[in-house]
Amino acid sequence: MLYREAGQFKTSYKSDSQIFPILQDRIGMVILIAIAAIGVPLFASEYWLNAILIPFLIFSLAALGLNFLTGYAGQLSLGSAAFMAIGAYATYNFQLRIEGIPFPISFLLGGLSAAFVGVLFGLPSLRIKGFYLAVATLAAQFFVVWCLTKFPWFSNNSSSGVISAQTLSLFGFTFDTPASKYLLVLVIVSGLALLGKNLVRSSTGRSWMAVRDMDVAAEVIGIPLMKTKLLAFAISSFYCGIAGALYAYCYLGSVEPDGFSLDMSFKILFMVIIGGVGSILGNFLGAAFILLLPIFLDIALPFISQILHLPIPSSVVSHIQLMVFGSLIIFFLIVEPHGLARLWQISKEKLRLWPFPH
Amino acid sequence: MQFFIEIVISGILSGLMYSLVALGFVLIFKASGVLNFAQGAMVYSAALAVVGFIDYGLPMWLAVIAAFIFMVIVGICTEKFVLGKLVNQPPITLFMATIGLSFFLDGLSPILFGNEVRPIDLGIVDEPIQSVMELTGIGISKLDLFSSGIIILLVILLALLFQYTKVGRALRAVADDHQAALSLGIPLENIWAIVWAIAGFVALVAGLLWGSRNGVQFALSLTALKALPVLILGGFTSVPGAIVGGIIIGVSEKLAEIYIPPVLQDAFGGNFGGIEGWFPYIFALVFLLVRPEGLFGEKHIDRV
Amino acid sequence: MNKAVNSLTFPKLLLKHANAIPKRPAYREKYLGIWQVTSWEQNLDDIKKLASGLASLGFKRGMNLAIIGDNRPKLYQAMVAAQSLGGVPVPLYQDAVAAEMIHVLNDAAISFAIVEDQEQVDKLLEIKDQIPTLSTIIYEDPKGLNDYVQSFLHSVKQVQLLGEVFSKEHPEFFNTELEEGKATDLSVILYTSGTTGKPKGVAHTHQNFIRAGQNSSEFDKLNYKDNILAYLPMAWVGDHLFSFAQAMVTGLTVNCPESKETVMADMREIGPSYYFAPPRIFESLLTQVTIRMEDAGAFKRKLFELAMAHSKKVGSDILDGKPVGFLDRLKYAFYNLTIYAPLRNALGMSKIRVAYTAGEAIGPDLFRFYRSVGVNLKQFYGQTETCAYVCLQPDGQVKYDSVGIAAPGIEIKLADSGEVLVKGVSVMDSYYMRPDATAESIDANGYFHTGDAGILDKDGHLRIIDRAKDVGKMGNGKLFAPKYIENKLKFFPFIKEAVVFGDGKDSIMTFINIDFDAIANWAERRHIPFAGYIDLASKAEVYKMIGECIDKVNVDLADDPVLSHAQIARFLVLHKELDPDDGELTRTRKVRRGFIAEKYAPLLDALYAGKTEQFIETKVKFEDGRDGSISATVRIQDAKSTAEHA
Amino acid sequence: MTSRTTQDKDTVLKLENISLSFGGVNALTNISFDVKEHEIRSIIGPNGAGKSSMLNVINGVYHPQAGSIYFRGEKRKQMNPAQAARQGIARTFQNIALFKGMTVLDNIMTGRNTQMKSGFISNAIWVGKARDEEELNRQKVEEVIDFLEIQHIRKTPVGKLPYGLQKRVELARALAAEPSLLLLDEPMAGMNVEEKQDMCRFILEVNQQYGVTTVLIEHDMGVVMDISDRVVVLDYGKKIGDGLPDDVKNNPEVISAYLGTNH
Repeated sequence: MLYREAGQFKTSYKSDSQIFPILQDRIGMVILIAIAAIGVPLFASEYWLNAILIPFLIFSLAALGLNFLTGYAGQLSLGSAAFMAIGAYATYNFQLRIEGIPFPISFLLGGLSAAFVGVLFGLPSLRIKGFYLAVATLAAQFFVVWCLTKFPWFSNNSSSGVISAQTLSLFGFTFDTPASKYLLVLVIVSGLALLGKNLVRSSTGRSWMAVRDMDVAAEVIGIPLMKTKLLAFAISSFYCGIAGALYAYCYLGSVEPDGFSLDMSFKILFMVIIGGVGSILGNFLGAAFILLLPIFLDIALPFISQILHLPIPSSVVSHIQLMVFGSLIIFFLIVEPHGLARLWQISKEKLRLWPFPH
Repeated sequence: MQFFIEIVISGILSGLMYSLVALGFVLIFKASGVLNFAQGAMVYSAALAVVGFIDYGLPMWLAVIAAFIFMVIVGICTEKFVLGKLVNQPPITLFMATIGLSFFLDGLSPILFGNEVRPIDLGIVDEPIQSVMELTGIGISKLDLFSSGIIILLVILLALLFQYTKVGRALRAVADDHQAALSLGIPLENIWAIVWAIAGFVALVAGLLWGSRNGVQFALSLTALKALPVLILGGFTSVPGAIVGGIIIGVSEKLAEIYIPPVLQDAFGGNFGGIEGWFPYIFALVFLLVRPEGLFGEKHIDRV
Repeated sequence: MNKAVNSLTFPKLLLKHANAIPKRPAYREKYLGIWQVTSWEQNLDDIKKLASGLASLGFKRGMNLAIIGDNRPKLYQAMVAAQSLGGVPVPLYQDAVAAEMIHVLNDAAISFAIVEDQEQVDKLLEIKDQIPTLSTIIYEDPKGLNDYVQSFLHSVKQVQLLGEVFSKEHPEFFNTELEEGKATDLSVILYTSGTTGKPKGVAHTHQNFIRAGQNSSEFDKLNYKDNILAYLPMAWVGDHLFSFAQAMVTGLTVNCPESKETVMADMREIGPSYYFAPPRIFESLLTQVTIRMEDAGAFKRKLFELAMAHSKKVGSDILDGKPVGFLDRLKYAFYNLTIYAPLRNALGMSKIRVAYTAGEAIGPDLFRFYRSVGVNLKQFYGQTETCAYVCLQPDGQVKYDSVGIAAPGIEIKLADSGEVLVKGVSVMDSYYMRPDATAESIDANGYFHTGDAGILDKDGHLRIIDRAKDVGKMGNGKLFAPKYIENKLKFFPFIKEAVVFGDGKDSIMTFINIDFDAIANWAERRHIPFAGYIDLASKAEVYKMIGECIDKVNVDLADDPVLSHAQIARFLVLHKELDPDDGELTRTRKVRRGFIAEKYAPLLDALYAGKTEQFIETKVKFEDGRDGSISATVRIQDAKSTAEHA
Repeated sequence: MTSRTTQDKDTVLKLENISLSFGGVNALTNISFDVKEHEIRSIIGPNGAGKSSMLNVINGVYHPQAGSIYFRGEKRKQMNPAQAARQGIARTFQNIALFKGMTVLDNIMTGRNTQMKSGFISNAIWVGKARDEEELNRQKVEEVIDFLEIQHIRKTPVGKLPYGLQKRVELARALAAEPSLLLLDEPMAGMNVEEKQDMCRFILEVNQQYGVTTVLIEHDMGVVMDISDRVVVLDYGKKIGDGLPDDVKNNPEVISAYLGTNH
């Protein structure tokens, strides 16, 4: 309806392969970025920044990481949280042990450490497939968390492996206010999202999807399975690692290994499924959905209980949450396997064809 | 030496418990090719149901029956509303669906049956058998022994069922070839429903045994995580695999728990308990690299 | 001024643009998934190479160059290349079968032909030995031609390479040749599809088309920023005026679609600012719109209806800048945002400043629809012999039943017979090699006899009623204007073609050709089962519905002072679609009444004999060129006639 | 673009006494034949004759227990399909093996992955090297699209396409790799007459325009006899005929093999 595509023709493959080929979309994106980068820091309350927007961005990034592996390369992983943990702890140690290292570097190194471990745990994927692999990734989940808890070195001998993140500062500017942290996260996440988008629309992304859709055919075409899968593991873990570092440094401030539990891994998986496997946008939608749902329930349920005049104890609320999560997963897998991203895409198509139905 | 044997035996006994949960996985996987992550949640629900019905004032035996019926209903609903709607989807999708299912059950059961920790009393105390103790000085928990007995009984029962009943034949047929199963005149839906019912029953037994050991609590749901390495080891499709795998995992993790931490402590200092949390996985993983199809699973070549 | 004009030729216009706007796109062609751009300087370079190449192959001043193919930049360039050597391009209808080309190729004594692809090459090879003069064939797209070994076959690329070599040896050749060109030289020979007899070559001078182009461009303020979609046959005068003459005059960009199938999609991408389409295309677009909207949800449909109702009310007035109430303007703005603009966008008409239609009369509802949703659709009038440039509708004074006022530089007057006579810049030089025919149609005072019968209304707007020769007398001696009636019939969406007979007879009979898509859709919605065209055409329901249309026309005719007596007595629905390949329509889809009367004589006789059905077998040419025949028993039905008011 | 008229007949591929078995079941027994430059070499035979296995051996999906393969003169060591692809062997599959989740364009682009060198980092940065390479290959791919006349479906997901078109896209994907040896596994299976005609035309044009050597498995005898230069006949994993189409047609053993099975 708002689209005016007539006259938007492509005279080069460059312009044809843009991320947003349609002018109206580009405009929309610019507006969105403007709001996120200028509007939000100015007007959003501390609660919104700390409790909603920052975690939203961080989990979007983690989901993006998992999406590379599961959505694009088709390798299911249940250990995402573990790689976040590695990112967080590695960054912590680089900050701690290398004098005056700028934090972007230690973030990067943190991510790389996660990538390295990711590759280690990805090795089995060369011989095993499907849920054999999924189960294998659980090994990472448990082993990593255990190591971080048990080896005092990682947490600089703090009790039960708790680490408290150093304050970040760069060129004399310290990121201590919510707004500044938010902006930092925003920059990193959107930057990585862009790189990710480029990745998946390039030959790399195509080989991933080829392996996902039909690995035999992919190999016959000349795609080396091993290299492709391991790369997916590496990049996926790298993104999770960075997300973990941000989680520790810009969100919680102090974390313990058990914080990166299997539940968290599942949460991230759910974000991918509900948001949309094989989509960049989906991760953001999924993260927003999964994070906002509990908040919504906390508000809605008491309200409902008032109407129905039946008291709902807090334990039940949390249980209802579990049920809702569970049924949503099933619902999406059945009704819209490509998640919110697809729904968004469909409605967009409708707008483009307006007033025609198809 | 004596100590070692004791560890091994307790390993075997607890391993059998893993096998029991793994059994539930195998049954469903054989019949419908679904790796049912919710098996653990089913164990939890079953146990909760029992104690729940007892709280509602039913006698033990009736509560168990009621719980069984509950599990059957859960099974049928799962087939009807979840897997039935996902036919011809890649197995990985079905797997993720069962993750969703397990969340659902973990949420539902406590609401129905209360979520405070409660014991289950099977009338057997969890203490070493005196005679054996005196004879060999090795402590073997009565409860564990009893449980093992039950489990072995259950396995035999299932074996008989599979061998000699029409349903059983149908189930085995389904495992290899759906068409063949149809030719036996039993619609797939029903077969799967039956399988889920059986899996529910197995879960119930597991729930009772684990529950009687350390009370009915959410931890039961995590037994699934114990069973997964067992499956990898034994293969997803093999009942004996599940038993043997369970025993191997049980024993190995007990040994690891005893013998590895001291080594690490000498090296790094600090406390290195809780190894059994991950050891089975690493163990299974390493094993996988050597033998991807598991102990008893069959190899297959992908055709082009 | 005159001096300048007198020496101005198309090649010189090319030079002008290549200097003035070298970087602006002259052509865009959808190829390999993107719009490949040819800038004006590139254009000059290509043409120079091509011309030199042609010269080196022996193409000389005074020769004619046949051009056969879909609208492709290379083929337009070939025209200028030929002209710059003092030769004359002769575009042919690319969808004509080989046999149909023989006459034209011989009549124009063609020795050089530039064609698009293998398909056209094969056609020429098929008939080559019947065209003694044909010595060289040049093709653009080498696909499938690799193992063609004939020595007289060259690809455009090869020719351009020859050209590069040649122009190195003769650096001044191209420019000197080009400078020799005079405004009074022939610039093109367009063959009239000719409703009767063999096609005649209409020879135009540079000056004819340049002036027509200049005047019409000024008339609509066209400039080099405009975009046009070139998708109609290059052999058709309209395309030559719009996509060639006006483009060369103003420097606007000509956009060539990827393939026939993708024209609509490509139009949506390009969003032309200047557009021509014959009425039938506007009609089929509208049909698509209505069909697609029928599947829309209740809300959308309601909104759409409201919007349409409102646009009928004020749309065209707003477009014509007539006074309209504030509230109505507000509503229009709202609907424009929600319906009109998206609709224009979906049709690829968002950017259209001027759109023209001509060739056939356009239905008033159809015409109003486009204007009222904000597409500035206008009509013009002209023939091949007048560069399609005689009358134009000025912005702001558009009447659906007229073709506008005499265009700048054109003088029109009506003969006593009512025939429209034209004099002015765009009147052709002559019929090629046919002084006799030329003399027949251009009289001593330089007036061209259009052969159309028309009426001039009080503000000097011309209204065409029919072909002059078709305006016959009925048995009772009263006026008979078949085309006028046929058009009224064709304004109904369900009627694709209509052929009216009655010259010298006491009553008027009609053949109807249903619009298969529209009626098939209509039938499906009413759950009327049918098996293919023939079956559908003979359905009682269809006859009933067509009958109603015809009755409406009769009522309408009854009101006409001149033609109230000429009402339709009986009609039948033809069992096959009238088709150019079967000679029933011209390539521009004009009905060839005489030919049809002969071909379907049994039916016509049956109509007059008052039978209620008639068996007939007819020869047809299938798409793959095979001949065959189809037969059917055609039902015949009476029409209700209305009392004469006049 | 070597045209058929000027073709040199040296051997591209030579198979010697190939034997292949799965767990004791013999798929191929002691088969030898060769493929010459620029020719269309057909492998025919009843169902289960081992035709597909033959292709799988040629491009390294299966590894024969016995026998040796010479590719462009040199003896080939055991290699995996990916390596074979990089040596210029492309193929299509009996039951379509397109990447269902991707568009036609992406499928065909994937066919060029062997030609695309830029690493994942420059891919992520995109501007510069990666993008230039992307464009270069897009150009090539578009030429294939134009050649196979599938412009109108360029951006449709392959899953949505009718069977016949999917087959064509698969051919496009194979061609995009600019192979020197093209293996086609029943490219016309389950097609209607027009689709078959088109496919035939394309196979011939590929062979003529690009001079690609083609090994073809096809059931439709008419087609095979029309377009192939030489034919190998397999039955129960054994070679029972080899030679020019006409010779093969009249070979009694072949005839009996075909009468023996319902075709």
